[in-house]
Amino acid sequence: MSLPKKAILGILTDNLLNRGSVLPLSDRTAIQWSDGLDIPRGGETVLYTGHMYQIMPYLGTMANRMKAMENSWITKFMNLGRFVNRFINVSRFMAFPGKNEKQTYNNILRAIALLLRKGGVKYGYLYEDELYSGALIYDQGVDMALANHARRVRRVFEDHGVRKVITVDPHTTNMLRHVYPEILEDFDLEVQSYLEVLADADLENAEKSNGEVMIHDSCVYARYEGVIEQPRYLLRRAGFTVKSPELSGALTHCCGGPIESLFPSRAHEIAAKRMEQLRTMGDPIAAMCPICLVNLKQAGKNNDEVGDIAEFLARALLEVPGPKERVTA
Amino acid sequence: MTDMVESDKNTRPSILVFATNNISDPGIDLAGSSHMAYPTSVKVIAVPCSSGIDPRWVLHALTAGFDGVFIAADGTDCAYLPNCTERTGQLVKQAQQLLEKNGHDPRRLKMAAICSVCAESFVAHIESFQKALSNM
Amino acid sequence: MTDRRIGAFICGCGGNISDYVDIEKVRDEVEKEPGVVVARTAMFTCSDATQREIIDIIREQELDGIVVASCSPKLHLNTFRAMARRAGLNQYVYNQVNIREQCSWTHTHDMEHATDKAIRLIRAGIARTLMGHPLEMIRVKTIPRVLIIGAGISGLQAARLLSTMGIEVHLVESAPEVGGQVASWGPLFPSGRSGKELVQTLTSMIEKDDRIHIHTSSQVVEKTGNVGEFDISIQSSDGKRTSIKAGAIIVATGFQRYKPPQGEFGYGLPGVLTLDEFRDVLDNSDSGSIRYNGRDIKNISYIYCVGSRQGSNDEGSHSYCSRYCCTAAVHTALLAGEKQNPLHQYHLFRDMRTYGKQELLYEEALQKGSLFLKFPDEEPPSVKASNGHLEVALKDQLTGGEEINIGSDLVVLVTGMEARPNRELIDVLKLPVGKDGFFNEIHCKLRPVETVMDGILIAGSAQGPKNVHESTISSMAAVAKSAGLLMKGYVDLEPFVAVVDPDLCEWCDDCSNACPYDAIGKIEKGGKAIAQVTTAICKGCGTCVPACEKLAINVEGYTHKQITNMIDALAKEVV
Amino acid sequence: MTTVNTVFIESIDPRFDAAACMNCGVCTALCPLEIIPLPRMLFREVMLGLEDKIIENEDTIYSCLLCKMCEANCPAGVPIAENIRLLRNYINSALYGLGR
Repeated sequence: MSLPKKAILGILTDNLLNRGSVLPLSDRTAIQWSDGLDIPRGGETVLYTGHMYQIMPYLGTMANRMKAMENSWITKFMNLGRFVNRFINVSRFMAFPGKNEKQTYNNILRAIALLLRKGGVKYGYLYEDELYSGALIYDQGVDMALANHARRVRRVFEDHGVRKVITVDPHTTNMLRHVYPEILEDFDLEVQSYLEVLADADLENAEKSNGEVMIHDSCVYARYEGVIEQPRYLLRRAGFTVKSPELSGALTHCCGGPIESLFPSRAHEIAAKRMEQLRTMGDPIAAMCPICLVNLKQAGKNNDEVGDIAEFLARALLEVPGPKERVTA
Repeated sequence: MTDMVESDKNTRPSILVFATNNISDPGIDLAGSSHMAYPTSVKVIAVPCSSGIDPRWVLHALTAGFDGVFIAADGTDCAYLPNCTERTGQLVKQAQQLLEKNGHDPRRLKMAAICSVCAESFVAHIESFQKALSNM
Repeated sequence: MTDRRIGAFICGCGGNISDYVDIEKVRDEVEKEPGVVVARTAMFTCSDATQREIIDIIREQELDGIVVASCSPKLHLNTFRAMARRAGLNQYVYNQVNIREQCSWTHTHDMEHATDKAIRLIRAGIARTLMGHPLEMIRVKTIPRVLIIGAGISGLQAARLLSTMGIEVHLVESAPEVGGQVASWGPLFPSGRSGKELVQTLTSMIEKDDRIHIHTSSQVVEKTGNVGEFDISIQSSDGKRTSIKAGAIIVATGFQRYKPPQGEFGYGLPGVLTLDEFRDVLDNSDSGSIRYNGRDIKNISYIYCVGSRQGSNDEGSHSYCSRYCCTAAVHTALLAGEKQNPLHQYHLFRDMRTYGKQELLYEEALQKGSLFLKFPDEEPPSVKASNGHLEVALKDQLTGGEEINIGSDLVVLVTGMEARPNRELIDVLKLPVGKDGFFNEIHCKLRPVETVMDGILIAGSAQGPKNVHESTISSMAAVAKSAGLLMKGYVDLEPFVAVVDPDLCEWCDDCSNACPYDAIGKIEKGGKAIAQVTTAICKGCGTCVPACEKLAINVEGYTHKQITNMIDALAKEVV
Repeated sequence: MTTVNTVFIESIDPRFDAAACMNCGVCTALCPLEIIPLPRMLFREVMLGLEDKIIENEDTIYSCLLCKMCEANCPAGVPIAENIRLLRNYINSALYGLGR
């Protein structure tokens, strides 16, 4: 027996409609990463996290619990869960990530912010006004709920007079760049991923060689958004020798993440299969999507095996502590 | 040993093939263009139409030393005659009677329709005809 | 012995022959043959340089016969005939021996025996040349007038084009009106113009044209003469006979529609129509809806290949593809979709053959929601009536053999073409037809639209299923061929015809009876009756040869003497 | 034996577009999940209005990764990922009553 799709999708949908996100975070959790960075509030160009990195530690632990539930008696009570969820945020009780985990993901966002700053890019941040993009709901085909949510997101941009958005993950990039213009009339924000922005920015090359890195392309970046060359270019400038597995670029292999919430076991099988392909050389692996990152990390042996591309770039270009240690402003 | 057999197969039994300029000769050409193999003891004379093959030529071929005669007819594809098959069939009958009268096994004459793309079928016919001739 | 001076030239074909046949040994052997005064090998005999060398040798050695042993005569017969002419020789003293396709290429593993065979084949070529003699092409005067049988789209096009070239045309049509089947058709792909319009345009041009004479309600009843000057009698429905002289004949009698027997895919049930019948329903429906028998039509199933690609290869079977029907059905579905929306259309096919530009039409139909379901050849769909509806059941191969039931308001049988029953015309013209009943052209690529009867050409779907576009293309080819024939004022024919030996002939009429073309008659010569061949009519098939007990009739190039000498040469051992 | 259901066909979002599919099978061959009826057979079943088949394949429809490995390599350019999304949308609203 698989997880009851109706109940799970129901919870996610209800959350988006009632609380603005599939897995509602407190404002504090969402903006904590920016502490001490002194990013200006608002502005024509904003760095837009879309909450993806912030949600990941919660999603990861929740998926693990769900996997345990997949074949258990608890699944029977999922419908009840949906009912209760309307009043109490059930997902909060299901996911209690550790402090270290939260810090890892926050540090990635800090690294991105600092890299942009180093490249001379001027940007603001919407802090607690920022909203989740609705990517998961869109993927699951709950289009009506998404349309409402997208209108809310647009209002936030309009209120702040935003003209250009710099995104940090492929899913939010795709939502804002391609999906929103489809479902909203006259939605014409300029949307670029920070990888694209950095590739065009004025970054100095690393002075020394930093060894080899195996790149894992995101399906959405590579096949939806055509972002393939930029991450490689940036890693090379940062002094890495970039290796690609057999299935890479436009032929990249999925990490399994997108079905994490409904079919966790299947998702983990796919992640394990992908890890096998990436591991052939024994090099550290660079992911560029938070969903990939969380899935591959889970399939990996230890936390060091897989890192976010921003962590690699930060270590090489920012002269600040690497992925394992805390990045300070 | 294999060479011997190969070489024997190439010299005997010998077959004279009457083919037609427009249809079956191009079919036999195609066997060559496709590098299909048949024995060198097979030799072809092309004529306009199989309905013009004289039974006396068939007898002459066996008298001259050929072991068999194969008529590669156009069948219903013949551009000259709608009833070419019938006519050629009639000639084959006459020729077989003539062979018998002169002390030859009538089975030494065989006819089949070979079209302009019938390369494989030609080679197959030749093979089975050679086998049959060897057993006579 | 012989006083002939023959040259034998053996080609290595750049290794295609010389890798498998010892051509030097062949030359040494062939050189010893009686009559051969020179034997040479060359790497490429067909090259300009070698041809020039051969021409020099022909002149120096005063050769009177040449044999080239090389590739198949289908490739280079005319090359070397032209070479012979340039050397001042009659082109018929040249013979080509095939030692490539029929020797080196098929005996690649036994050089010794391949070489032996090559020697024998060339000896046979020499024997044929020794017994041969110069021949002249048969020149026949031509009248600049063409008889076209059939005034459908092909015949009308041919008439119009011939007239623009200054050639007079007699257009004979068995129906009371010109225009044929296309005249009753609605919009056609890709122009969108209706068949009716198309025919009207052509007809109005033709009716004004003084050079074109139209004979409706008329049949061709008799034909004598030969290419360049045929005598044709036509008879109108009121019994009146007219005789016409023409230099060439174009047969454009078209096709007839396949009519399914009762019960084939439910034909006969209310709502089961042929494609033509459905086109009539469409043409008569107002826009906004399709109505049949007082009902709105919402679901249509088309069953393809009805009357096409059926049965074995037997006489009268429809084993061929009718070419036009896939496109016609798809086009019809698009027209139907314009009339009524939503309309669910299901196309049950075996293979979609909307080739060439017609593929665009297929894509459009896909985009507009037509669904295509492939059924297995051996398991055709079934149609049955149930509660005033039709149910079509099939096994859809593309969903892995799913058995699917489609409730349909109409079932349209996409019927093909079949040959018209032209028995009388076939008898009059003596034209060969294929087992499918359509007229045979000599070769679909090398000599399309030509028949074995010189001066008689076929155009349009009389030759085989064609769409309107292809029909008019073929009628233009027939126009080009006939105009090419007639505008020169004469025509040269190959001289490989039957000849009678007046000394041996004792007129028994066996040869004349055997001749399928009525080319042999009786004349008095030297005080006795003998057979005489009308060379312009004779096709050189040789059917008369085995009929003559006295060996008195021969086909030039294939005489008894030549064939028996060739057999002897092939049989003779190579020492 | 399944019967074509035209009501179902008309209830699928009109943006669903698998018309160009020629059943070459590249999608099936490339799927990281090795989901056999996806997407070509499933899409045919949708176009044929075989509603039972769609419900039978509910799990399959939701387990697609939307990774577009198939779509990026589809020689006919079928918008496979979008089609899957629209099928989810159909099930969400018709069966689960979501997003209303």
